[in-house]
This record gives sequence, structure tokens and C-alpha cells, in this order.
Amino acid sequence: MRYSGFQVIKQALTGHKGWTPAWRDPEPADHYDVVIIGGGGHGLATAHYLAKVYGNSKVAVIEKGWIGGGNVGRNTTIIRSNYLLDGNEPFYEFSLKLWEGLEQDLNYNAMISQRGILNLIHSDGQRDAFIRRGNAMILNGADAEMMSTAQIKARYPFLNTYDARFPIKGGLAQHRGGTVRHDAVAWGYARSADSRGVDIIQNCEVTGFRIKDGVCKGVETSRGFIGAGKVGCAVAGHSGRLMSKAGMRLPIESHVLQAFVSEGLKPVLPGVITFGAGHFYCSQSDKGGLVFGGDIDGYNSYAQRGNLPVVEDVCEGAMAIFPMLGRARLLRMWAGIMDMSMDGSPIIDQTHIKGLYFNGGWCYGGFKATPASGHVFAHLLATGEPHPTATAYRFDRFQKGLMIDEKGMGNQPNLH
Amino acid sequence: MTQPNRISGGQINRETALNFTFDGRSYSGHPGDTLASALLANGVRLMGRSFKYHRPRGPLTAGSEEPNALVELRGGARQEPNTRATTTELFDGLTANSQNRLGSLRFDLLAINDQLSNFLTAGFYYKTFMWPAAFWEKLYEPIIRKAAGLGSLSLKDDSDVYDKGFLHCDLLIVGAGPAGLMAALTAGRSGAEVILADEDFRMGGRLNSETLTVDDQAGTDWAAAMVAELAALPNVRLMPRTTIIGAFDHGIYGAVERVSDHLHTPDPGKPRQILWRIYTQKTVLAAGAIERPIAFENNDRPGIMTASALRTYANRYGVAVDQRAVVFTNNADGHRTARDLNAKGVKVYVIDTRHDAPRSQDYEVLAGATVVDTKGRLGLTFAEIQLADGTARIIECGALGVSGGWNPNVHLTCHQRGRPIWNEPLSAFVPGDVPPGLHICGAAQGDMSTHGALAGGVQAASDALDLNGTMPAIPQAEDAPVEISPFWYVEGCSRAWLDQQNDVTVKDIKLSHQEGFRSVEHLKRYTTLGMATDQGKTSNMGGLAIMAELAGKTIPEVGTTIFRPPYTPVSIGAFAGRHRGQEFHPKRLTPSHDWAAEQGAVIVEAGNWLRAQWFPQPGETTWRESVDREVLATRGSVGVCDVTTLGKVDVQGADAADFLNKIYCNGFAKLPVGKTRYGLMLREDGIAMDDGTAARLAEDHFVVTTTTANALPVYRHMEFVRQCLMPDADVQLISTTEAWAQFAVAGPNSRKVLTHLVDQDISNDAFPFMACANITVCGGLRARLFRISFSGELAYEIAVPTAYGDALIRRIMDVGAPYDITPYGTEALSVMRIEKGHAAGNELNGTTSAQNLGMGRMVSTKKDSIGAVLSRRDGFNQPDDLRQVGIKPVDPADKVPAGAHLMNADGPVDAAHDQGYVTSACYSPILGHHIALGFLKDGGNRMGETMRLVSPLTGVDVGVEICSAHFVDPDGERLRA
Amino acid sequence: MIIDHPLLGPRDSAEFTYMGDARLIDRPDPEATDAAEAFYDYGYLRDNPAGWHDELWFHEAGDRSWLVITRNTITHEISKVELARDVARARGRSK
Amino acid sequence: MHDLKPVTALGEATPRVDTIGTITIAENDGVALASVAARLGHEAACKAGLADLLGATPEVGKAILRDPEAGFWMGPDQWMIGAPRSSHDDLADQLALNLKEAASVTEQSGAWVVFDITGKKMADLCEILCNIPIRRMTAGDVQRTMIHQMSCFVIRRIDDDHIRILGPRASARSLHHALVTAARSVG
Repeated sequence: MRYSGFQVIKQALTGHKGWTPAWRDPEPADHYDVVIIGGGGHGLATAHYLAKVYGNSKVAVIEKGWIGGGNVGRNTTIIRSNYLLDGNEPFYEFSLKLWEGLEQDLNYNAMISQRGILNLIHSDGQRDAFIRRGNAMILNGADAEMMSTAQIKARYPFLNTYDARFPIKGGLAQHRGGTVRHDAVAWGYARSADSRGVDIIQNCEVTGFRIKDGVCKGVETSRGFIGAGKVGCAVAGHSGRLMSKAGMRLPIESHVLQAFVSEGLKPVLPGVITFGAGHFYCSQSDKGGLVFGGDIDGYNSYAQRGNLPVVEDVCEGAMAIFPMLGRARLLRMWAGIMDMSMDGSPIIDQTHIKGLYFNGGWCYGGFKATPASGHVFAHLLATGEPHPTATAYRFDRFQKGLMIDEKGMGNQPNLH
Repeated sequence: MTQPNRISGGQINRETALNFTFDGRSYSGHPGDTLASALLANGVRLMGRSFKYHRPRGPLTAGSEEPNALVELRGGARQEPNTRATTTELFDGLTANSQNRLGSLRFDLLAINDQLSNFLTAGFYYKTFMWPAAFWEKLYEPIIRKAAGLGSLSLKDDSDVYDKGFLHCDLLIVGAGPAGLMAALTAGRSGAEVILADEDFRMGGRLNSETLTVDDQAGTDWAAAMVAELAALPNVRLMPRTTIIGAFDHGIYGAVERVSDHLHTPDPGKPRQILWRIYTQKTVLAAGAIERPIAFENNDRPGIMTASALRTYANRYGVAVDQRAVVFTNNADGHRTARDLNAKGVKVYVIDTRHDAPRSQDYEVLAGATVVDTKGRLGLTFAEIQLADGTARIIECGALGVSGGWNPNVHLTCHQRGRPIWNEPLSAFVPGDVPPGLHICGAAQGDMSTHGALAGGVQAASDALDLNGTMPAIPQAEDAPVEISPFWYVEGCSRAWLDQQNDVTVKDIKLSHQEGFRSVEHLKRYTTLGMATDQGKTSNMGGLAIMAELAGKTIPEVGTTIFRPPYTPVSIGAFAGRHRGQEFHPKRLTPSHDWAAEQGAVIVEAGNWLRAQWFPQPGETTWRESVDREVLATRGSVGVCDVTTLGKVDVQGADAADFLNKIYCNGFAKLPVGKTRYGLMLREDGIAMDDGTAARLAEDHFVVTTTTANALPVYRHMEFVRQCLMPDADVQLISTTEAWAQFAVAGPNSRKVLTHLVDQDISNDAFPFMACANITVCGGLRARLFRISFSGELAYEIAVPTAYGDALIRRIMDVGAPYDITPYGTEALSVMRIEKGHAAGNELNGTTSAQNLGMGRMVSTKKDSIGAVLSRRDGFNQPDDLRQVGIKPVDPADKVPAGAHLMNADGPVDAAHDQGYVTSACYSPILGHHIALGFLKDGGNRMGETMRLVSPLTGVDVGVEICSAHFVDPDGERLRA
Repeated sequence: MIIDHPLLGPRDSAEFTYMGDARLIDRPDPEATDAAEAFYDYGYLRDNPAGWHDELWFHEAGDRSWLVITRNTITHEISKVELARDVARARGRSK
Repeated sequence: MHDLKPVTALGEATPRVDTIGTITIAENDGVALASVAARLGHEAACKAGLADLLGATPEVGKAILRDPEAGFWMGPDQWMIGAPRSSHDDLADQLALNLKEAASVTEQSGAWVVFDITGKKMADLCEILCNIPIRRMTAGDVQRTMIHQMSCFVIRRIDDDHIRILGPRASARSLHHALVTAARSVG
């Protein structure tokens, strides 16, 4: 069924009887061309692009719980392509372009809202670094604008520019950045992939890989063996756990990242804003909640919950730039498991096991990458070659010393 | 002012009138009232509008689980959106306004959404607003956003302050109802350190809302006596108005104490709220239970609330919401409400879904009946009843209490992702896996009777603390069993509200099921059920039950809902505490700070340090004039700069030299005593971590300096190497950054100036370039002198104990006066180091190797050092690696700004052809044009090449020439002069 | 979280700075023929277990000890805390 | 004798005293400080030397409160020694001389600001400043802790209502502000 305003009206007038399930609930087949492990944003997007762009519908997405229940369902919904390094920027810009056409591509309104992202600058050194980054963005075909404090103040009149411990000296804006209704991304990809014949199999946990003579033949699951020509893993957060079943150790640690939402408030924040002298970034959802976050807790964790110090640190950042938020209330805190990689950048590559492909290490940049990640992973699975925007995301870059380290923190994942 | 619905009784002080306004109208209430009870007493049922359909709403509850009666409390900078009227303690002069309306509360223009509700079903927005594509951003979304949110912020800086604190105890008790009070008594008498916290301003829990007796006393009186007894125990800390917001790891609980929220304004110096971090060995959760409603058509009108809320308003606050009330129940507890209301003279009808419902002498009970609809535009006027025989009956009423049973308050038990488990007799979830050290009692555990609570409290405290011996006697109290027959929604209802705030109806759940969003997580996300400010405390169960029925599963099969911190929403200000404005981070002041301020220095933040950036002189109108003057004066004669902020680490021990050999990539073993050496520190991944100097004051004693920014991580790294990699080396480390006031005295006349201060011979022979020594100054003050230079001039760094820093800078200026000594700030410091080609933070940016910095040959191959092995990887040794170079404009008038990218003169300008970038730039007053440092591919072999420097972001596109990074004195003659 | 410091007793983890897997103590022999591969493994590959994990924490706001903490990454339960210097000695780092 | 005049950590000529309600916050400018770390293999000698000086070697988390020299445990095999500045301005040199090759001694006088806090609400004040179980601590207990992001030592002194706080000297004013603000808050 095609979604449209007309359809909504028609259904409303006929008692909403015609709405059908957004995706089927099929039994797994014995064999697929491609089995994608992980029914999150990346896995579902991979299936969508495999079917739509690369013409392969003999695809299954297998998910141990419910689709969209991982990080695509628990993030701060920001999209942007304001990266510095050549290994990253073309990829994220590709992603942003895919976001821009996603609703029509999927026939699903994921509420992509390009209200801009603004990184505040608090020192001369930071300005230099942001100018370099803004230039890298423009040279890669993305948009970037340096905003003066006065321009920023006009957009955020309540910004603390008068009593700031670390004065605001401007900001780097990407006006095409913004936010997306995150759950809808998973559902939209799922619905689209399903409509093209992809089997989305929920409540099916992978218990092992069937590997013979260095070739992956399929996956053992809680619902039996599923054969596959190729297996793609897209389970960021749990990459280490999954790949250990194939005997692999990864340049990745799993960490906890918390995020927060306030009670619903009448609109105050026009776009996404990030504090440059502390850990705080914030946007306001179409429902009115301030959605905000900061740094990871900093220790390895699969617990999906964090602790108070980070909550306080984030709120201190909030009050530092927006002292008017004092009486807004934090409604809920939650946490996701991050695949923190050794250089802060992802890995999309074949493994040394033939037929087994890996997509992970997203740190906390995974949500914005969803469309491109799916697209380039589909490309890799379909063609065996890396997509031109993702050639740097190789496993062997650490061995060779070709890290893609945006923050310059080195091989300590919790610092990225 | 009359309070038409005020009835007798209650725990309010009628002798004092508190005046307040709601939506501009004046009312009065009494101490002990909440805003909601006072409004109800005044006959005001309509207090808000729902989120989506803007339906008129009154309070659903009398507690913190309230989804409807949210107001904007206070005004101006103290305006507080979404404040629950049901927990807001009334104070004199309180002002509140209704929110989420267009027009007045009574005539909300956005109530049109209610008429359109058939089109605005769950998830409708995912299916539309896509055509034409451009309209989403331009038209649809702006309209949606305009309607977003509930209350509004004032946009003014919060004028109150918040504190954060830490408490330590043996036992934390959450909730001061009968269970919590008995737990506190038990623990308190045992001598344990006890904290008893309750979100309410009056301890006693449900006892304050009931007509029950405990040991022949009114429950509320018993509770008051118990509170008094506990208050007398020195080891018990009573914390009313304190909400335990979260159960975090290892017995750390978050709590918010509302210190001043019940006052018109906080007392001077006092916080509005305190965020407590409570460290406890054990915890007793006695948080009670929350009554849940039943869904029926139009069940959201003002006047319809939970039956227990109706009872609370009557018993605790002396308020009859209306003189005619209907109670709709599926359990015995609903009848308690009926009895209490009846006793207060309210005309009561009980609609009990159970065919075998108990009858009453005092009021009419309609067994096997249901409420099928209600009437009343802005407040309930009639309830439409379907009787057991299928016939209809209309009952006129202004209050309708609904009791669908009680849900144990399991919130905190879920904070470590414990899942509640289904309890069939109660028809409710009870705690499952709970955080370690947490003991649960009373209604929170499913023991719903007063006796169960009292006994459970004793048991829980005794279990938690492992107590033996005599326990407090259990007071006499009712021990009625739970009699409930599950009933979630009235058949055939459609616009029957589950989540009243978010306007999620039974119909939405059905649609969600129809479209395949059937797991709890999908259901919540698709319909927004439970996403409101109450986290679904009153709504989740109903939604789950209906989904279970639709899916043909049991409730636990559909799933459980778990709660996340905080228990109730918490002011962002409370989490931030004092850390805002200038107190966001502490300030570190240099020893010359006051002196610099006296000179009118412009101060700049460098991490937490404040440093003098430049010293403007009269007549100077731009910062460049000042900085140029400072540079020229220093290079021409002598300048002085406070460099205390550089990290300093004292390294001592027999193996100190070996240790430095390990942490620096270059060698230190052969550094003679009395000499200083530049050192480059790599991370283990081969990237440059930091640089600085190490001065050998004795065979077994070095002073290591770090950059200002990296002082802490470098010290941590040094301790890692010492403790983890060289555990048996004789090395002792301690930071001495703040112990010494250190000044750079630089320029050709620096020696002459210092000669006036230093008591020893510092001639070039006695104290050559890179010398270091313990010396004395000004006739005997112990000091340290290093002949090192960041500026490229003849220069020294001189250090005295910090207390003398202020005196020393003044003395340096005095003795330097004949040489026109000039203080310089961080800008001039930076200009001179760029002129000299010294790398700093912009170059040591965490991605550059020794090779990139042109120091590849410093990485010794004769010894092992951190980072050496991985710096030999291919990626570090490519022919076109970035190399640090100097950059100057072809046209001397052009700037060569930092952050600009280098492009081949004739090549395309895009990312694929990027050649490098500028890291640091300045105007060189010595050279008379701008200069820069940067990294360029194969830069070492491109000296003299003309290139294009572009910064499309800032509109720069200039021709530049690549040159040596050493713009000034490349041979270092001045250093050695 | 609370870390039961072997010398100081229970302390809030906020006083500590985390580094990662305690295998970072086992720095490979730089002279070995396979040093490049060994350092790559040491520097980059992690077991990243969902369960018990030996890890390094630095008591930055305390006594400046590096600790090896055995902590469950699923529950955050801590079962053992040792001074890293003792662990390093036990693993033969003293040479 | 040199002729340079020291200033207090708060930048004044004389130590500052603030009384807020029942709490008195007094800067103590009279303490000379030096750290002592035992050399590897000389731990026993170092401890013996300290015991000679202080009467005993401070145990983990403890101070020896004694005149004129006092000391407390800082870290494994590391102690901070304090003494009146008037008589011990060269404390580090004296200690080095006494302890010889048994210890590494580092002057710390300039690194710290010292506040003495007294008053019956001292414990309430501590509770909103730092994470120490102040009510469980007894005389001679020392904890290093963070006060508003500043790393401090808190020493419980002999009088029941007295603590001494050593904080980073460069942040003396921020620390002082935090103490005064907290004193007003607990009133």
C-alpha cells in the first residue's frame, strides 16, 4: 500500500479498516543470497539498497529481538556531514544526500528536518580547527558556514554570551544538518525492503556461523540453520560478541552512551547546537522534547544504562550555554551500546573469512550514517568491491598505520 | 473568598488562608493544600489541555504520577512549565497559568484537532506530508512544530541556585508510608545510619489519604507520631520533599530535595533544590502502589480521576470534587472510596464490573455494570451506564472515580534493567530482578494491606541489615485481601484514553496492532503510549492489556514495560548545581594574575587557566598593535611572560634517566647534570603526544615540563609507564605545576636583567644554552633557572615558590626597567614560536607523527621507547607524508590564515587534490608580513614551491610560497648568545 | 560505580580515569622478530568481552594508583581490585 | 636574606577569614609543605625516618596531627609533610637532609592553598562540597576528594567541628568561592 495524504483521508473515512501490517512476519527460508545479521537501521538499510539498487531480493534480515530496537531506536537523531578527514567526509556527505531524498525513496515520512547544526567555538585554536574542517567540508561538496557570535545570538537570543566561563567566539554551521524521527527510519527501511521481497525475521538470534574451509556458508540461529551466499554483519554495539563466534577479535570496544530527553516544551531551539567547551549537544524534537546528550560514560559496558556523573556533566554543559534551561526538566535518560573503534571511525569490509562481511565500529556516529552505511554495505556485498566513498574503512588500516582519527585521540576508544 | 467544594476534615490548616492565582483569577487555599486540591476546593476542575487533541483536562491523580494537571508555575525567570498541580505545595502568592492552549483554557482554538482526530490517528504523520517533497520543511513541519510541546520556558536565565551533595548511610528507605516508617523505626532502633526519603511534603504515604486506623489511632496521626519518634533518633535523617530519582550502580541513589519550592522565593543564599548522591549499603523500597484507571469512552473529562485520588482529595485535603460522584471499579478498593465519600456526605454510586460485587447499605451499587460514555464539555456532567442487563442509565455527577486495581510502584527496581514479573492474583506486575542490595516491602512488593505494609517494613529493614533480636511490634491495622477481577477497558469503546497526556486511545492500540507494531517497544514508539511526562505510570498497563487481548497472548507474553530514571522529571538546573556561568569550571590563576590585571592585560582562557593574552598600552586601538609591540620589544631588548601554566613533573630516583628514555622517543640517559633537553613524547600508536623539556638537576632528579593542555594526561601516562610497565624501576613522580611561579625572560637583554636578580654567575660560560640549576634570587630565595627558549631569543625561565611569584614579577619589571622590559602575553608568545618554527598544540593535534613534525630522526633506534615500534608502520613512512613547513604569502599584503588548505598552483581545487593545511598563522612584525606553519604532502622536498592557499569557508584564495618553518634565526645563534 | 580500592576502600569511580583492557600491561618485546605484529595486536585488538573484564583505572583524584579491576561489563559488578603495580610485577614486568 | 614579600594564595598580604553564620573559613598561610616518596628498596628506612620525625608513619588514609611537624599519607609509599612556615621555610631541604637516599623529597609549599573550616555546620558544608563520609570520619582521617572539580585533601582535625582543606593553589579563589557559597547555603 502506498502511503499518502489521500490514503490517510480515505482510511479515516472508511474506519481505518484498510491499513495492513507495515512488513510481513515470514518464516526463515533455507537459503538466501545474502543474510544480513542485525535488524537495526544499518541492516535494514542494507537490505533496502540491496533490493532496490542492486536488484537482489533473495535477502533476509535476521534480528534477535524486534527491529529498530537497538541504537536506531535510542539515539539523539542528529544528521550531519561535518567531518574533517578525507576518509570520512565523502561518506557522510553521501549519507546526507541520501537522507535528503529518503522520504520519497521509502514512501515513509521519517521527518527529516534540516534545521541545521551549529558547533560553538570558544577559543582561537578551536576556530582554526573548525575553519580547517569547514574547508574540508566545502572542498568535499558539503555546505558549511562560519557564523559570528552576533549571528548566532540572533538565532539563539538566550545563549549565554555575557557570563560565560568560556566565551563563545563564533560557530561552524552546517545548515543541511538536522534531525530525523529515528524510529521511522528503521520502519521505513523495513517496510520498503519487505515490499521488495526481503524477509525480515524477528526474534531470531544468531548462535554461530557455519564456516567450512575458510568459507562462511550461513548462520546457525535460534530458529535453525539459514544458508547464505554471503553474510553481512551489522550489529554495532554487539560487534565483538557476534564476531567472536567467527573467531575474530576486533579493534573495537563496547561502551555506554547516555542520552536524555526533557519534558515537552514549546519550541525554543531552532536547530542542533553543540557546546565546544564541555560535553553537551541538543536539539528539540517535533514533539517538543529537548533531546540532548554528551560524552560516553567511558568504561566498557554492555549494560545499556549509565551513571550519574555523565548526566551531571551534560547538564552542566546545558546550563553553561543555556542558563534558561534550569527549570526545564529532564524526563528520561537511556543508554545505548556503542561500538567504539580504535580510531573513532567505522569499519566496512570483508573479513578474512570468505563470504563474511562486516559493518561496525560506528562509535556514536552511526545514526547519521544509516543510509550511506546501508548503501555502501549493499555495494560491497553485491559487487565485492568497496563503494568509492568508503574505501578507507578497511580492517587493515590499523596494521598499516592509516588510521582515520577525527579527534586525534589515538588507540584509546573511550576518548573518541 | 469561598471554597465551595471544601468539606470538613483533612490535614490542612484552615486558620491560615493562602492566596493564589490561576490564569489570572484569584483563589485561596490553606497550608497543607496542593495547587490541585486548592483549585478543586474552589470548584475548578479544568486545569489543562491534552497534548495532541487539546482536550480539556483536570487532575487524574493526586500525586506525582499526574499526566494532566500540568501548569506553568510562577512567572518571569522562575517560570516553570509542566509543573504538576497535584504535587505543588500551595504558598501565599503562588501564581500559575494553564498551558498548551491557543486562546483561553476554556476556549482553546486548537481543540479543532479533536474534531479532526479521526485523521490524526497513531502514526498518521509517517504516512503523509511527503508531497511535494519541499513542502515538508517549508509548510508541514513548521505547522507541526508550532503545536509542539506543552508548557513554555521563560527564556530568561533561571534566577535560582542549586546545590549538589553527597550523603552516606547504611540504609536508605524510599517512601515514608506505613512500610517505610516501620522500616525506618526498625533500622533506626538498631543504630544503623538511616535516611528516610519521601517525595511528599508530609510523611505518612497513603495513611494521610485514608480513614484507616493504626493501633486505634487515625492512620495519619499514627504516622505523625512515628515521624516525631524517628526525628528524635540521631542516626535517622528524615528527608521529606525528597524524591529518589534513580538507582545507580553499587548502591548509589540519586535524590532531589526540593528545599525552597514550597516558598515564594528561596531564602538568600539558599538553593532551590539539592541533587543528592546517596551512597548506601542497603535500600528498602517502600514506594507504595499507583492506582490505574479503566478505559471507557470519553474517560478523560475534568472530574474523572482515579478513585484513590478522589479519596485523597476528600480525606487529606477536605475537598469534595463534586457532591455527586460515581465510582467505577473492578475491585474492592473502589468501594473504600465510595465509603469514604459517602461518609463525607457525597452522593455516591458504585459501578462495579463484577457481577458479584458487594452491596452497601449506604449507597447504590450497580454490579456487572460499566460506564460506557460521559458528557460535559469542560467538565463531567453525566455518566452513561450500561447495566448488567444491557439497559442504559444516566447518572448526573461531577466526579467519577475509576479504580482498575493497583500497580506496585516498581519504577526503581527497573533502573538496572530488571524486568518486573506478572502476578496473577494482583493482576499487576511486581518487582522481578532488582538492583543488588534493594529490599522491597509494602504495596511496592504487592502487599496491599496496611498490615502487610507495616509488617513488611519491619521485615525488609531486618533483612536488609541482617538484624537479630527484638523487632518493633507490628501495630494493629486492617489486613484486607486484594479482591480484583481484571477489567481493562469497556467493550466497544474507541475514543477511550489510555495515555491521557499524549492522547493515546484504545483505537490507537488497535491500529498499532493492525499495522504490525505489536511488541511493547513498537507499540510505545508507534503510538507514543507511555512517552509522556509520567513515563506511562497510569497508562502502560492498559495499553499492554489491550495489545495482549488483540494478539491473543497473555500480558507477560506481550512484554513488560520497564522504567528509566528519573522517577519523576528533574530540573536540569539541579543536575548542574553550581556549575554554571563563571563557575562552570574552576579558574586557575597564574601567580602574576593580579599584577597583569593591574596592567590592564586582556585575559584569555587556556583550559582552566586564565592567562594574559596581551597588554594593551594607551593609544593602541587593535590587539595587533599591542602584540606587534610586545614581539618587537622582546626581540629588540627583553620581554617577560608568565609560563607557570606549563605542566611540571618532578622525576626522581635511581632509574629516572631510564624512565625518561622510555617515555621520550629521543635519548636522555646521557644528558649531563645541569643541562636541559627538548623531548618528544609519542603515544604507543606512534603519534606525537606532547613535547617539552627535561632538566637534569641531579643524577637522580629531573624536572619534566609538559604543554599546558596536556599536563594531566601526560602525568597519567607517566604513572602508567612507571606502575604498569616499569614496576620495579626506582622512580618517583609528583606534579609540581602549581608549586613554582615560572617566568620566561627573553630577548638579547634578558641576561642583563636576570643578573640583577640571580645571586649566582649566569654568564654565557657559567650558564650556557640549555643549562639548568637550583639558584637563589634577591639575596637568598631558592629558585630554579633554565636557559631554554621558546621565542628563539636568548632566554631563560626562572622559577620561585609560588607565593613569591607576585613579588618576583614586580621585581623583574623594576630591574628590567632600564632595558624597557616589556611584559608579553600568549599572543606574542605564539607569534614568536611561529616565527621560530616551534610546534605547539595546533601542530601536535593528535594525528601527527614525529615524521610529520620533521622530527622523525629523533625517534631513537638505539633504545626502546613508547611508540617507537608502531611509528615504523608503512602509513607513517609514505613518500608523500605530510611534513611541517613554513608558508608565506606571495603578495606580502596577503594573510595566510590557519585552517586554510594548500592546493597545487595549477591544479583543481577540491578535496581529492588537497595538499595540506595551515595549522598556525600570525603576522610577523619582524618580517613585516604574515607567516604560517602547516603540513604539506612531501613538504620537505617542496621548498620554494608556489602554491594556492584556499579557505572557501572564509573567502580566502591567495598565492603562497613554501619555505622553512624557521623564519627567524634558523641557525639558532641568538639562543647561544 | 564504586571501586573498592585495595588501600583506600570504597571510592566513587568518578575519581578514576579509565583506560581499557588490563592487557595493556603486557607490552610486547620490542626486540622480538614479530614485534610489529605483536604491537598491532597489543595496540588495537580487544577481546571486548560481554562479561568479566580486567581493566585499568587510574585513581586520578585520589592516590594516583593504577588499578586492575575485574568488572562485569553486563552488570557492572566488580569482583576484584588490585594495584596494577602488583599485577605488573606478578606478570613478570620487572626486569 | 632575600627581600621578596610573599602573598597569600588568595593574593593578599594577610590571610583571609570569613565567618558565615556558624561557619568560619580561614585561610592558613602558615604551612610549609613537602612530599616524601620512598625510594625503591628503601621503604623501611623512609618510614623509619618519618616515624622519627612524626612519632609514627602515617597509615593509609591517615594523618599524624602533631607539632611542629605533621604529615599524612598521599599514595603508596608517599606522604605529605607539613610544618609551620615560620620555622620550616626550608622544610624540603631539611627532610632531604634527614632522609638522604631513602626518599625523594619535593617542595610543595607553593602548590597548595590551605583553609581551616570550623563551626557546628561544618559537616553539612562538607556534604554539599565533596564526596567524603564526613560524619564517619574521626580526627586524623584524611581523604583526597574533588571539590567542585578541584582535587583537594580534606583532613579531619582534632576539634570535632574542624576540618582542614588543602586545595590547588592556582584555584584558591575558586575554592574559596565554593566554600563561602556552600557556607551560605547551609547557613
